[in-house]
Amino acid sequence: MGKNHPNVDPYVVSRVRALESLLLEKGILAPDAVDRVIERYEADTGPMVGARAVARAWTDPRYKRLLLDDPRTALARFDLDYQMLMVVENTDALHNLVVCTLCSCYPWPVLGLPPTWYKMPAYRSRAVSEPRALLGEMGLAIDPRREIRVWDSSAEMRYMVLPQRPAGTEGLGEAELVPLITRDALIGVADVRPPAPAAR
Amino acid sequence: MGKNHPNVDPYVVSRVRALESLLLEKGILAPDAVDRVIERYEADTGPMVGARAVARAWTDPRYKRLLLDDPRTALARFDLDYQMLMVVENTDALHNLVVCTLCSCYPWPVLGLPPTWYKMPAYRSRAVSEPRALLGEMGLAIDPRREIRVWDSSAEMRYMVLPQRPAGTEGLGEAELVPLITRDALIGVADVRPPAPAAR
Amino acid sequence: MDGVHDLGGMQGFGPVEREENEPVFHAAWEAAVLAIQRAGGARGFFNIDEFRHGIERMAPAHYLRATYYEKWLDGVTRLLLEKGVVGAEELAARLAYFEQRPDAPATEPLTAPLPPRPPANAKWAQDVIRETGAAPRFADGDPVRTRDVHPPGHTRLPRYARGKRGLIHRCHGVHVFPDSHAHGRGEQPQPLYSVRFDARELWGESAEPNQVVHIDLWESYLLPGS
Amino acid sequence: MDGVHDLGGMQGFGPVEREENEPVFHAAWEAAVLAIQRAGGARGFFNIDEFRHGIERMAPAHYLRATYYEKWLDGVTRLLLEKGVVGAEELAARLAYFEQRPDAPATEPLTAPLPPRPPANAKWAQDVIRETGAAPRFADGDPVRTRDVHPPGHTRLPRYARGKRGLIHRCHGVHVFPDSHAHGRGEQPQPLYSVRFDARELWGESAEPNQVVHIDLWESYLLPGS
Repeated sequence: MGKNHPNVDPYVVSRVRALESLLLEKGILAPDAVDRVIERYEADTGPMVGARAVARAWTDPRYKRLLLDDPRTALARFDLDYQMLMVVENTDALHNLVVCTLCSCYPWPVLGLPPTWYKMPAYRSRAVSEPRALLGEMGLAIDPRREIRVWDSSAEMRYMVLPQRPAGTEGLGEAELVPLITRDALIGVADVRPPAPAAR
Repeated sequence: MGKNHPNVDPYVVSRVRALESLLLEKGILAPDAVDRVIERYEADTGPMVGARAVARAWTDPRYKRLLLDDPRTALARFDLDYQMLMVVENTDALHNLVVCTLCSCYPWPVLGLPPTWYKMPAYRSRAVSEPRALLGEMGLAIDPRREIRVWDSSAEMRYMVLPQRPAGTEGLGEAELVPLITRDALIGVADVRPPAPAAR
Repeated sequence: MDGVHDLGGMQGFGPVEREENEPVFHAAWEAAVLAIQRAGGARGFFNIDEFRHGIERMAPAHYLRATYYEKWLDGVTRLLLEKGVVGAEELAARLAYFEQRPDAPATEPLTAPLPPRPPANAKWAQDVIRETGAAPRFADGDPVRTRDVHPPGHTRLPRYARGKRGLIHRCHGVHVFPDSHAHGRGEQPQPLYSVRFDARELWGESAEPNQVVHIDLWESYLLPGS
Repeated sequence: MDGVHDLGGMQGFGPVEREENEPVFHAAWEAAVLAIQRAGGARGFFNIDEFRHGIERMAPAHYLRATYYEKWLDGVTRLLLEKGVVGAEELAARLAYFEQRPDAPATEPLTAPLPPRPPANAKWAQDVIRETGAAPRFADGDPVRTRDVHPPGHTRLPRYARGKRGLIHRCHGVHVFPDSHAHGRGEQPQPLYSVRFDARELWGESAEPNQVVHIDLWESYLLPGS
């Protein structure tokens, strides 16, 4: 358990198990439902669809246009039917950041489960009111001349950032780019870094 | 401990004692300071100055005028020098209610220590936004034609309500009225009730 | 409701704390809570707006210190009790059972064979767009002003964006209205807009320079601006 | 600061719970906290505005679940550490001492005779009026509008009353300004007014009928209204 979990109620496990047991008994919860959830999110360790779409957008200008203009069709190329996504592009003049101040809305189908910090009060409170200070603390200094555009996910629309392709990756293909593209970059709290030079 | 004290940290007593001990050692806290606080508020069980002032105002129209117009001079009659008090009068057209939404400001010199409910979030949050519903729950129905005037003690000014004298007390003198005048009535969450008929 | 869940702009929560090598789930009970939430929603016992409002109704101090899945557990339990899907007495009895047997699996108290499960709708939470043909009142670029309201129930107009001037960025189509849908008052679908606010409008002189916030807002939250 | 202490109008805290036959103090430690707070203030280690802001800086979830005197203890301890009156190490050592000896009186670890105490000012918390001769900008009955601000530090302009129209009820004289005084930026005294707000201005359509709220507001919180 990390620092964000300081106060887990000691009875929480019993409470979960009691509810789980009753819902199994009533035929509401499938016997394999918990295992399937774990399998879906823990065992499925392939790259996020979000990273794969960004890598393709970086290497294919027509796909980039499609991803920005019609993300549903663009995501269908990765066998994902997801109607609610909007993709917002970082540029030299603009940095995008995604938050949900009212709860913890997050584009699960393209990014997986949200990290704990995304769901905690510190991030949710500060992202809309002092994003520059917040990003600085998180290690991302934004040039004062760049606009910061915060997307507060207050409805069912979900947002994913299309980060800037870093210098030094000109020779890389789509498959080599995918592992560089982190979840944090797709939320907007990090840039994508070029690969570290290989040890010789 | 009442319901308002569900979560006292088990280490709180040690923390108090540690600080107390250091401040005694440094000559900041007087050795008898804690006893004097207890004596001041626990042992001094005479009627509140606030109740005495209200009883006098009910029986002496000139004193009532003074209490409303120049409360400092009016309180000096009870050997209290208190510059910060404002007295607000209930009438058939108006009911006054006192709260401090930002902390728990309260007119200690005239009312003693505030009750726990006055300091808790439920009262502080609702008194300004739904006082009629709140007072109803607390057992005080306010006629819809009466204005409710809430005083949020956001500065060092303090507020005390001058309640209406209840019917059935016409024959009572100042000294008999004092015990009828409750702290709750001086905050504005209760009316003053006439004395119960004596058992015969 | 003006509750502690409405965190935008609130101060005093300190720095963001990132967990190094955070696992997908910190413990199996977290995955169980997720599975329970999905089962309850997919079988129609609550909709996504009732679910969110169920969490908002947590005791405020508990909301702020609870972890994510503790919040979900609290909200889902509240809803399943309110909807009569589980009873308070049977839940208390089952809780006592597991408190006495901390290592027992969830299936241990079950004796009868499991009943068949009713059909489920896996897309329950995303099914919000309604092609009603309603014409949006506002066009891209229109100035608007948000209503300055304090509704006692569920709303998706954050407190920090009430009574504020913005510009319509785009219309997302016609969406189910959470403020009614969370309270059994129907879907009442209406146009949903992305509205752009300058940070100075939201935060006054405390605003950082060169910042905007986009918020997705339903048409009835908005008045024509100027 | 827009913190959880700013409770006016917040929802979700449930009914007021009155304690039957509430004692003056629930335990002796409550009285000790009160005595410590008074001693620290009377000897000038903090002023009343620093004291309030010390409490506002508590962890929000702790603020909401702590009792009154726990809040005071937390705030006073923070200030005495910040001001260097007590050291973090000596406090930790003394805390360890008493955790191991739960029945020991506070005087037990003291060995040397107590030093003389510096003079104290028992009126420290009420001494706020400054006869500067400043002429109030507003007269009784003047319409005003509160500033729509989100200051990061201490303020006594509650969030529910920002950007709102009201009428000057009366001027209370010239008072020390908490927003500067809480932060070591001096007293900056200015006129203080009782300002009357109609509940509909504060709460919109959720307002109860026939209600007003009076709030005491410093002149720099106010703009001329219309």
